[in-house]
Amino acid sequence: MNFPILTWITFLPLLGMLIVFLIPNGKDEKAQELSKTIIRWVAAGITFAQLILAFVIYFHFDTALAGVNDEKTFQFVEKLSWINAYLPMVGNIKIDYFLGIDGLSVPMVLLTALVSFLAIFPSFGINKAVKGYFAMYLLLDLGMMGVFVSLDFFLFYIFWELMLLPMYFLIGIWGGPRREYAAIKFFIYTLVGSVFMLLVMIGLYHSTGSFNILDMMNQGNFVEGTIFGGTGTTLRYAAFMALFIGFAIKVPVFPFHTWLPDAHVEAPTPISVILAGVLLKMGAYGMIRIAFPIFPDAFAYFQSLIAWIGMISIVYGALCALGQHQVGKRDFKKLIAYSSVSHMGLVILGLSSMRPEGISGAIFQMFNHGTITAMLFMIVGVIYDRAHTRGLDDFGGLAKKMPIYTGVMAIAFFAAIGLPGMSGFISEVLVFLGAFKTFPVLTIVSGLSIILGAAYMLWALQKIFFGAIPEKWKGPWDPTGIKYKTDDINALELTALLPLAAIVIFLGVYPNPVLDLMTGSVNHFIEIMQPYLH
Amino acid sequence: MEIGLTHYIIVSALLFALGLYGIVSRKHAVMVLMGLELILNAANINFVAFARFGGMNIEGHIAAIFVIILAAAEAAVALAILLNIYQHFRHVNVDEVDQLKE
Amino acid sequence: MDLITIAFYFFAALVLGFGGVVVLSKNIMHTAFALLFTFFGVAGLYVLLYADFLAITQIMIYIGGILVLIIFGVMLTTRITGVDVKSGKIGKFQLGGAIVFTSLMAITLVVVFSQTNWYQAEAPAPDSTAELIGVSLLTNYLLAFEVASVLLLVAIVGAAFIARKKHS
Amino acid sequence: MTQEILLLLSISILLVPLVSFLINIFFGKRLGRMSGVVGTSILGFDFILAIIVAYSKLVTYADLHVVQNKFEWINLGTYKVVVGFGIDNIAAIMLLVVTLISLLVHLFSTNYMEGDRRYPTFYAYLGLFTFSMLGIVMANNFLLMYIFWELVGISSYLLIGFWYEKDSASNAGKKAFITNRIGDLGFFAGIMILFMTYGSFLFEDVFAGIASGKLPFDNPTMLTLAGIGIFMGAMGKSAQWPLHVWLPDAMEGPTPVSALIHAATMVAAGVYLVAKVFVMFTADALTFIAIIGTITAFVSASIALTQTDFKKVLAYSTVSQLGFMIMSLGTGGYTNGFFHLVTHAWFKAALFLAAGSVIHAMHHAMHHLHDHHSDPQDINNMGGLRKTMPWTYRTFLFVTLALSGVPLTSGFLSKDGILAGTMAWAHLTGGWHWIVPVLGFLAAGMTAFYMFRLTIVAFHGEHKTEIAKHTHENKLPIVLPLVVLSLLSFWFVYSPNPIDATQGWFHHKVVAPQTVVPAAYQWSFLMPEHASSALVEAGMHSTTSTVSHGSHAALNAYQEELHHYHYPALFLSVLLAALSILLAFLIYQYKYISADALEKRFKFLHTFSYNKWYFDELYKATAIAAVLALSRAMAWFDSTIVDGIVNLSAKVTSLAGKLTGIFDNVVIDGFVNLLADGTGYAGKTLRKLQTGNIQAYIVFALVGILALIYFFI
Repeated sequence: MNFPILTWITFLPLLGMLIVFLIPNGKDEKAQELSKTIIRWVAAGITFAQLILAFVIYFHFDTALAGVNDEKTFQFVEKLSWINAYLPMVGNIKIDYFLGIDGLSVPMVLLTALVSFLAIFPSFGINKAVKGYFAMYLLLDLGMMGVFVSLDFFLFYIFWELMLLPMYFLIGIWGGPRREYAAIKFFIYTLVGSVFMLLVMIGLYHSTGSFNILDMMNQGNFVEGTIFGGTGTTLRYAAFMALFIGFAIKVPVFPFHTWLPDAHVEAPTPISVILAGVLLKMGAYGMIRIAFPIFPDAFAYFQSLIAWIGMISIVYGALCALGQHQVGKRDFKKLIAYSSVSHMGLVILGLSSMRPEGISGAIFQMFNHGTITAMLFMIVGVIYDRAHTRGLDDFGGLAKKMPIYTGVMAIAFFAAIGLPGMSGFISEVLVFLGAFKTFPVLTIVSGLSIILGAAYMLWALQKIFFGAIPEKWKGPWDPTGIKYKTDDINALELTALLPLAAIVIFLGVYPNPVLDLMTGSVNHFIEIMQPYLH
Repeated sequence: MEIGLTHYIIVSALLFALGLYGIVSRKHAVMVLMGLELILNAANINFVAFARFGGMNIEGHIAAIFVIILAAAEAAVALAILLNIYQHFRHVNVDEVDQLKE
Repeated sequence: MDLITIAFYFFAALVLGFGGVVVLSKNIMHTAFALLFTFFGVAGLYVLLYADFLAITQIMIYIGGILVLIIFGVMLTTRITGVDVKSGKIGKFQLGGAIVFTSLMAITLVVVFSQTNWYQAEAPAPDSTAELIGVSLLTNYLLAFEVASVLLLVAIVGAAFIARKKHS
Repeated sequence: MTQEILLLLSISILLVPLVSFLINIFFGKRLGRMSGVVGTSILGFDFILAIIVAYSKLVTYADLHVVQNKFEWINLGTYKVVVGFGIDNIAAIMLLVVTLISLLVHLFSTNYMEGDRRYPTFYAYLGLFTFSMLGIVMANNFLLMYIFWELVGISSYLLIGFWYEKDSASNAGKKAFITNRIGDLGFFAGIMILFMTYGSFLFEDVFAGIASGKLPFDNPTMLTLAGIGIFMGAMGKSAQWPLHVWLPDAMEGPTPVSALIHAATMVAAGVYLVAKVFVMFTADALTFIAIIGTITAFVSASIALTQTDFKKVLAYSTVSQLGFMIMSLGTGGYTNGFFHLVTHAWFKAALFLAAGSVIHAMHHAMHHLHDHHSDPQDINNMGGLRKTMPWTYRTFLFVTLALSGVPLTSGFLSKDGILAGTMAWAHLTGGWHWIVPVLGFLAAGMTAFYMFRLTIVAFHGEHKTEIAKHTHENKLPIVLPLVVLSLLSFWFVYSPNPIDATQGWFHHKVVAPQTVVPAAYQWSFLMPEHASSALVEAGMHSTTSTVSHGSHAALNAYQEELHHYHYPALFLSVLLAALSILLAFLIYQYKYISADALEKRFKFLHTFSYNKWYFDELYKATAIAAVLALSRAMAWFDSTIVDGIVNLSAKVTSLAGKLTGIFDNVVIDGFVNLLADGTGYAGKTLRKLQTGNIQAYIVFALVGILALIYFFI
């Protein structure tokens, strides 16, 4: 296919930004409202077009081609020389505009397009600096998509950093009361990770003479005597650890996770959705795309440490989530943020197992966590918009007032606790099965999260939906009936939630559409890693 | 001496220098514009000369045509701007139009 | 000295001579007419360079279009009724700078051009370039051609828009 | 009927209740009262299908161990997950049990749930539950079993918490789900061990793997652990001690739900699971199972003695009876354990539906009297219901007899078999194992006592309150299920001989499969004698295709012993039951012995039993408190220490920033200012060049170009 679809899907948001900027603000109030509406629908249109492109990619994707380290079997490849210059002192700098996808990235591309589109709907409620918001939103979208399609480390790094900036503003301007703190925390944390990554990237360039990730995976390309040459050297271990930490911050895993609860709590609903739905996946994606295959010897050395980190994240995140019921402000979003730590720990555990079911399960878990947590945050957003509070204690008995909402919520909650028939179950089982073969004891301990997860989720469900309804919510949400005509969830919110619910259930019953995408790549990936494992 | 490439391009160089002088030294905007036309013509001579002596390829001519098109467009727009300036300042002396300063 | 040589020197003199008048003359109307002859000279040079189509174009567009436009401009922006049809003077300092640097530029260019060993290739004179240009414009350069037409359209509309009388 | 059609029909049986769920959840509001009729008729259809399938399996394909299909669900290239559905004899029987009880409960609820705000939702949940339960029954692999296991858990959660406005109801739902999850963790761990070793979830593959002598981690203890892990799942679902605490609380759900889920079907799923994978338990695992079952049977029977809530008594009775079944399986009594499951399902469902009938009548009476404070479930508010509710009383009395193990009832047949089995087992293994039959008999005796206590206090004597006086017999949809279920509790349904079940069809169809565990790790008496030298072959034999059935099966030592203990157990249990019933009558009917005096005399025992052995309090004080404290500590640790370090490092950085700032201001800035001043001066000078005059700019550009040209030439 000659159509540069990856460029399109990545840079469509740029076009959207341009259009958004060109839309005049409007002079009187009516025109301003109109302008805001147009901006919102332009953003929706652009992200929808992106989603369509993602579907085109999905249907043209050949699952027989493995990719991973073989450029020939990557698909939709676009490779152009971008920077090719001789610099005194440094030498020849060669950076390619190199895009391509394989089974490891295709689920993430789909997820990004999906979540970016659906998170537009909760964004409709944003009323402050609408133009800026959607411009930033689209820029964020661009960065995320770019990370998942670029195969040149330098390009990857640029997209990685590119996505940081809009995120900072989105939290810092449109966030909650402590938004500045949260935004800066997020920014600095991620920046620290990026610095690690940058250092290793430069070192890798010196050792291999290329920024091409695929070239870096070929251990034969490492020149003897350069810093990362040879196998099993301390420097390689250090480099691996630096990369791992850089990515782990993004995942996030214990003990690098504390930015997450703050960022989630302060971020506006759609940004929480994106943050949990897509951003967290980048860390884990970076590990399988970059850290593990480039330093397979170091991975083998640290394998059990990584599994430990995964296990600790799982249990620790679940315990902290349960603890949210008892300490602090009992913030609903914080609870979900900690549950994210737990669920992403599962991804790390799966990756560390280095077995087909474990890694497939981990990637599938990334996808599922994206859809499920996106649902959860949208759901929180729905009541936050109405009640302007997220405290678990402030609610009760909503099931009677909002039956449809409760139904959707129940799907999301049950999916989050890994109920069979929901997609989360499949990935959880696959991860556990894979990890059990490599680390039986750790896996059993991680299994505690099954119980803890049920405990904190059902507790929250009970607090909010069951029991008696508090006096102050007895009446309708909006007595004037302008903003909320009914007490139950409205059509717009349902539009964003129902596709996710459908996906969650469909993939829970029939996971193959997503699993098939990655099977070939995962098996090939393990083939590459196998010679280095003990 | 056979008339060769060098002759033509020296003519063009001198024409260019004249145009440049026109642009720099004249006060009246229309005359600045004329200087510009001279420079464009100098460039065109170069194009055509190189086309003639570089193997008679047509690309030089094409370039020259586009330059002419550009010149036409430029002249139209420039004169329109001139009229505007004139309406504003009641004269068209470039050295007095120094709004760019601040 | 064959005919071609004579023709070349004639046209070169025409171009440079009237070019000099264009930039040196104080009277703006003289300048305009000198420009006319300069363009004629350039057209002649084109003919000598086997660029028959371009020569025609030069005469048609430059002389028929642009020059007329310029003269219009002169008419509209200069108080013809008044005496001042001349271009004003500029500062001595600037004039000096202009003379020094442009002559420096001229010398530099001439020296560089004459000393450079240009790539040259002999080729037979074509019958007519019009056909070749036409084919090229509608095949290889179609996009540029279309863009140019759009540019012209925009220029026309833009010029009309800018130059319109403002009712304030 | 070919096997394909049989399987097709079975899968339709599975999916039909799901259709009911979907119809009621999406169109419930529009259907309104009709949703009950729709649900009931769909289940009726389902029951007919189940009859066809069960008949076909038990008669046409009697020689085939299992009729099953397999399909690839997940394919990861090097690695496949194959699942499928299969119908063996016990599955066929379970299909009948589940669909019939579900049908009767659907019918019962049309009257019982009448007027509830969420009537259609109730039917939707019932459909979902039936679907999941049938899934458990039909799964021929661990994975699907686990999946439906969880789905059953969630539908149970939804139904227990159906009246979510009550905090106690939603608490009970949560407790049930989480307690079940604890068991499920063990179940899942067991599955992981087996899958890792044998690479398949299918029962037949796993069993064949074990039979071939391959052990997890090459360690027989791991096989035992895998067995115990899977049994933990059963402990959760079947409410075995120490995970039994959720079941009595689950009575917060509507009574038909208690009958369907928490008496007859779902709680039996654990027993069913143990029966399904019976062949892979090692001797140690079986002993563990037997002991858990025994403790459960005894402990909960002792609790049931003193409860005053009608449904609570029945709930503890259920737990106790489930303990009996588990105990039976643990002692090798495969057939009797499963037999008791089936018979118990009928009469316990009947008991609960009768309880529902009583509560319904009490509710109506309270409504009539405008009394909203009394507890309609407290047996001390009842009394004399025999007169006002004759049909309920008759059926209740009959199934109480069945539960107490009085001859001519099905309960007698199955309970007697279990007790004989425990005695045979204790005899063969010896030593302290005799405690199992002893506690078993004690529990059986207590069962008869508390059941008659319940019957007498609630139905006999005078009306204790006004409410009881105003009760009336219910309508047909409530009475009919009671009658049907009572009829199923007669002995002739199972065996022509009222004192020996082994002559009936049931014992011919449900024959213990031969164990696949290597001989070294299994009781020798459970090994088939004729094949003890060719274990592998025997193992393969039993799992792959046919099982010899009927009286021609090779009798192993255990079965012989069972014969010996048949009559002793029979007499002993009848004697115990008779004595207990007599005692109950003496105390509660004729009041020869004062209940209050007894209570005072054994104050400690009474309080202990009344407070359910303080298990809830114990858990609350230990495990739950520990987890909560840990989570609190973790949350504190996270927000204070981990985040504190982060913020501290931020502070240190900003302090360092301030210090360098000072350095900056004094030293570096001094230098910079110098530079800046210089630049500023230069700028001021150069600024003059910025005339704004285009021509001047052009001259500058010209100079620049010339400079460049000269520089490069």
